Amino acid sequence: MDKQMERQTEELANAYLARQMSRRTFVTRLLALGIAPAAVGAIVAACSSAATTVPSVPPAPSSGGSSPAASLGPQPSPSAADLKGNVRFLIGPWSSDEVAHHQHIAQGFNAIYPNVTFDFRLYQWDTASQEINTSLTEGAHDIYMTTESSYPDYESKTGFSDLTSKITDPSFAGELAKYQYMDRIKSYGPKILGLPISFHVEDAMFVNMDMVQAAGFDEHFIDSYPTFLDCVTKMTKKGQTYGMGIGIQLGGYAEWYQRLRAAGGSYLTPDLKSPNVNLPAVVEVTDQMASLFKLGIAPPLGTYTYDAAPAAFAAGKMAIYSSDLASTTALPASVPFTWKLLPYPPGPVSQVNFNDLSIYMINSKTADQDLAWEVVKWWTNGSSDAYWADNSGTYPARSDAATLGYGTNSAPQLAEALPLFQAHAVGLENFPQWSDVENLAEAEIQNCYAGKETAAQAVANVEKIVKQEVGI
Amino acid sequence: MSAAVEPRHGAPAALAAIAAEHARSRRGRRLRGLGKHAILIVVTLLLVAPFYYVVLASFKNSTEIFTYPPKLLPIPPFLGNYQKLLGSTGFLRWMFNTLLVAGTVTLVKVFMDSMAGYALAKLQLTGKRLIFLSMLILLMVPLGALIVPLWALVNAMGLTNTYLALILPPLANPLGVFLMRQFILGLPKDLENAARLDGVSEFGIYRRIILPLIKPGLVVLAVIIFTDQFMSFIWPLIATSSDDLQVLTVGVAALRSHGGADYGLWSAAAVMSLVPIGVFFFVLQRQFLARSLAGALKQ
Amino acid sequence: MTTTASTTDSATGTQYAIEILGVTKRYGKITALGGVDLDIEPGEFVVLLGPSGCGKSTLLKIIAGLEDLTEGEVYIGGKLANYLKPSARDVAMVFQNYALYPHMTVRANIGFPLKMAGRPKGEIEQQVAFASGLLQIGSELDKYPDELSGGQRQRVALGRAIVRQPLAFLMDEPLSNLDALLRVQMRSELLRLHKRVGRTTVYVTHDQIEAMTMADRVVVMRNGLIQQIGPPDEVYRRPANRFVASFVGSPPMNILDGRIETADGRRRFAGPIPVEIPGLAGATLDDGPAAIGIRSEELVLTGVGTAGSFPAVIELVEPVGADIFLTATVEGGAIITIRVDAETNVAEGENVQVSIAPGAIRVFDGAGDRVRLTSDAA
Amino acid sequence: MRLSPGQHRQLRRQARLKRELTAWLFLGPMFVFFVVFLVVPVVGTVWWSTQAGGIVGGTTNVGLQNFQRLPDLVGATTAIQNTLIFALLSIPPILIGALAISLVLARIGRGAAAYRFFVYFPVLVPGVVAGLIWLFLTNVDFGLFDNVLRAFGVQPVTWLGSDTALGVLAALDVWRNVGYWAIFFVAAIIGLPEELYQAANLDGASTAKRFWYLTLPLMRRILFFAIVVSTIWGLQVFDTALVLTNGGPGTATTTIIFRVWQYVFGTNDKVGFAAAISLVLIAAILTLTLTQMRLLRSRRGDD
Repeated sequence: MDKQMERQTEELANAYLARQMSRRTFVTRLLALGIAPAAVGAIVAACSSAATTVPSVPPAPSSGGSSPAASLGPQPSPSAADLKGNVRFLIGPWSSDEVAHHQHIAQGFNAIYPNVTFDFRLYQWDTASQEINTSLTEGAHDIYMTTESSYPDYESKTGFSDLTSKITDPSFAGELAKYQYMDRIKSYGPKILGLPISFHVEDAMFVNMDMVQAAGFDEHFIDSYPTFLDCVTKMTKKGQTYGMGIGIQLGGYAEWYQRLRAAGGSYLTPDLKSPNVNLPAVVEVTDQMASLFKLGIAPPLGTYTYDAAPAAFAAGKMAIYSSDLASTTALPASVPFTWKLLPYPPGPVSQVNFNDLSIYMINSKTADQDLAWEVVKWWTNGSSDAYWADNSGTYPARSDAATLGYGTNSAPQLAEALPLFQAHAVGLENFPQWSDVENLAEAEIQNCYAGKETAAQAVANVEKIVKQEVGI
Repeated sequence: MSAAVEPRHGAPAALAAIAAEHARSRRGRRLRGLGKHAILIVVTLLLVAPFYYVVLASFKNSTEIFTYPPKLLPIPPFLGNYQKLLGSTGFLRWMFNTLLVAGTVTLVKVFMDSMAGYALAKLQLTGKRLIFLSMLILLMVPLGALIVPLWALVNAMGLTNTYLALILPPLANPLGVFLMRQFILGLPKDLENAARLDGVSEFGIYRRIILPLIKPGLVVLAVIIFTDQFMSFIWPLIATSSDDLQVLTVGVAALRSHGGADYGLWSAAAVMSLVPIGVFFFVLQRQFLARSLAGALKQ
Repeated sequence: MTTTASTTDSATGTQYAIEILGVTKRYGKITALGGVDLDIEPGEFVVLLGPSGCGKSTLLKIIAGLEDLTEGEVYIGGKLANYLKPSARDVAMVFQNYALYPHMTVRANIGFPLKMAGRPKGEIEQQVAFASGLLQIGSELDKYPDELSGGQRQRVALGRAIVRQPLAFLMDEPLSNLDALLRVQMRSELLRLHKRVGRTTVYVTHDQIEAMTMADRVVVMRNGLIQQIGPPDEVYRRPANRFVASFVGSPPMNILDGRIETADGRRRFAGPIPVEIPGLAGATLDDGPAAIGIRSEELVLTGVGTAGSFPAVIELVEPVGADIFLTATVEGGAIITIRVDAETNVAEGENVQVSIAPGAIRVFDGAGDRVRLTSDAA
Repeated sequence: MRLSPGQHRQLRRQARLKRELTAWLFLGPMFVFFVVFLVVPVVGTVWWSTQAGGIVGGTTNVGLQNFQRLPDLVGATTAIQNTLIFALLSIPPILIGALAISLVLARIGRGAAAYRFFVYFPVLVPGVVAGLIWLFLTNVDFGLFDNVLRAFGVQPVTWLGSDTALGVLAALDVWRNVGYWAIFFVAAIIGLPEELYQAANLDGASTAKRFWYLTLPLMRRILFFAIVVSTIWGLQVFDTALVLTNGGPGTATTTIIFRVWQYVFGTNDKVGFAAAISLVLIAAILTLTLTQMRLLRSRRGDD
């Protein structure tokens, strides 16, 4: 601890002991100073025992549950003694040390509420929806990190707790304002099931700028499809380097979808009544992507998996690869070239970058809903979000994350690229079967990349899938 | 098995002729013997090479794994993969769960199957044929094809996320009953008759006469059930979602997609997964090989 | 069930060890036993004799309770046994293959029934020692069955039966798995044992020598029906029918087919050889097909001209130790066997003259049943 | 007869009942599990296949609609096709390879135990682990296969590409199952009557002729059994496909059970389709089983 930090800590402790701030604020502020949660816990404990006679927080309401009174006025946080139990998480594996990051956040929580314990289970991206669905019905976990892509589906069902009253409670309004993407969550229906933690770009382009330069281009090569194609063709060195790696994401997640949107298509028309896939422009962009394979610019499907792509990129085997931002955590710390994150080139109609959110939600089967809510609030607060997003290679959903330490650990390319991605951001369409359609559609399109179907056939099949899944 | 290799009582003339022929071609025979060994060594190498390659990888760090030409001996061995596997994944818990579930299923099933086999082989039972036939017909239906109704059933029973969800459905497999029935049918009927006259109850006959006499069969059955259980994947994947109940196969499959490719960790997991079954195999070789034969549902 | 059984018991007041009343056994359409009646006295050695498939083993198993009967009743010691479990019937059985428990020592095998009956250890040891001493297997007690010879296994099986001290022993071809020499030896040992232990024994065999040498009474069976019950001598001398006549005795009785004819008010048998049958006149017998039977030892080689003798040609001479069996053809082409003593000097192809010992001829009617002749002894 | 037929009937019924009861005490525990967790689910599949909806929450009966729509369902026919191709690719090499190995292994003296150990070991590898191991063989950068190719100066191959992935999956299956059937055949060959071979030797039959005219015909029941059972197993491929290729690229390795699993837990309200596809699989397996039972029974006479 350096001198300045020591002084700040002392000031905070004095303020806390003088009951000028709550224990919760005290902990949050200590964490914001960059003190390790374990150390924070020790400091808080020391302060508390130094002032045993001093009640650290106002007394909590005696009755648990969402009493009518709760919605009437500001609800004070429960006292440390009040919260106890075990909270079981089911979370997505963003980075290889995912559980460690959560344990870090949990330590902070425990500094305030020492009687709460945590279990973390990671689902697999391949089997995420199965695992979440069975866990929900089995009541196996309390808090889930879900992705926006399945949100419309969850919204239409009853497995997750409806948090609308808690989130819209006036006492929460101040906090709520700091969540940047609440509008998007609210847009899926009347219920609000959770709080966002990250804004995530699926399929950014990881670009080796040295090779771009060597091919005679700069970062503006993505401004139009022809220059993009020209550049990746020039960067392709047979038997050595592929210009553009696609189909690397698991199931090609959302890779084609953003092209579909860029070509003016979508799975459904805005009224969600009929499919909007089989358009000439969509066939055209699909054919464009398939031709990357035909021309030998893209490595054949199956050459580089999601797991293997970062290493191959770092080794110069691909000049560009398309993956989600979590891939930044998998890249080696030092890469012998300069690289950038860039969005996809524009399509015939517009330039689109597909984004989604990660959201924390609560199992409706969970007994202690209040405890779960406290935990969700903690996990999505500014410092937790800053810490987690920084370590998982995503963008925090909280506006205050930037001031609470975000950006200290993640690749600098991330922050640099955010404005680009935000400029072209588009989310999913609001119908419950979106993720099912997406999974089946991308697999179908990959059949076209593999040369087993023409672009027209694949697009027609996707339209068929849309009809089947949505039931129109 | 060795008894069966011995020549049957054949015509002495034939044996003599063969002996003469063999003497003449002893040299050719030795060559042919070498050829056979050569073939088997090649086959063995082909089958074992993947294991070696993975074991090798498990002792390399992430850069060494990618090195070409690959190091063919892991010297000095890198132990970080194993440290990580045992230290920061639930591997030991998964292993414990697998052994617990497989062990319980094996124990319960060996007893239930041998009892049912005894009933079907020896006891008077109306509709015995029908029951046996239905077991024989459903023998081959895999759990994977039944996940919809099975999950609904287990969920309705409130068993999801309990050990029971992992243990109970595999108990339904009728293969063991079939095997036990065959084994028990092979015992002379007079033995149980003698026991009946000696004043032994039916359960006593099962316990004091049948069980000791089919002991080899019981071991084979135990090996079959245990290995099948050890390998099972789709049902444990679906039946439980709690971390505490994760079995080895499910846990290892999960490692596969946890952010980034940790090849070293994967190879260590693959190697460690094979340790218990390899040890069992080494100890119970004969029974494991008989496992294959027991699959010979030859009527 | 016990009440029913004991009522029957007192109602009949029977003194039989085993009573079999109208026992029928059917497997589907096949009848294994077609209504068998048999009473067995206490201490009696009864042999069930017949070719394989005649139902003798089935009957034994029904007595033991190892098979259900279709109809009829079995009483053991006066109690209805039909519905008693085998161990409650107070019988012990010796099986053809001995049925020793392969995973137990000889000692454990012999003591097993007592152990199951919950007898104290000391008693079991004492009984095992007694039985093994009786059977001369005292030194084999700690061996396992597969370390024993066939004869020793046989003794262990007997020992296991003896220790129970049952009301009756049931033996299912116990000697059939032994070689010829051992079989003869065990036969006499069994008999000695029977004399010492003195228990009712029901013994099943297809070997008529065993039956003749061991039985107090022989029960000859065929196709699930009793053909004849009687002491061995009676079964041998006065077979109830052609089947018994040809099944019992070695060589089998000579049976010659012919017809009963009445001519000139005299009834005579017209067959391949000329015979005089003294008691035929008064016998209840119609004209028609019939047969006569003569034991081989009751045919005598005589000189030409002896009254009632007939010529025959010797086809085969088989010396069997003390005797010689002669196979000969008579004029009509029928084949007979003659038993002569070893001293007799005959050669194959020789023409001989044969006469019949007095009273040696049995007559069987068209249905094969023996006809009682007026000359027969009572 | 001292007891009336009526009395006998009653006593017989009592005795019979007691014996049946005893038998049920023995069979009962297993039978309950058999019915609850096998018979009921099989019958349940029929019911579920007529439903539309999710596995939790309500469903509605749609009759045979699921089956009618099945051929038109994008991916359903592909899954069935993939499974059949997989079976066709894997089963002949498994059985022919196993037979070849067993012919050598059955008549070898020294080292037989060691060979059997190694030949059999891959059989004990769980599908998930096998998938993991094969990732190390098929990886483009450091996989064993491509490293061997490189050593011979051949361009590396994308083993898990959409044209080859199913073949690799089949090869994995061959690796995993060839030992099982090899040991199985070894036992069968050892059990063949030696006299016939001695007679054939005297007749001067060559090794090839002996195999063709003796071994093959003598083993035809066993071979038939092996074909049916390995086909049934082949139809169930799932875990290796999940770990090695995740059903892809595209739908190249999406098998029947993979599809069922996707439809049950991966997507919304398609549980009826899942059951319908399952039922097709179950019907295929039962048909194979029954065919085998019938053929083996009718041929028993001439063996």
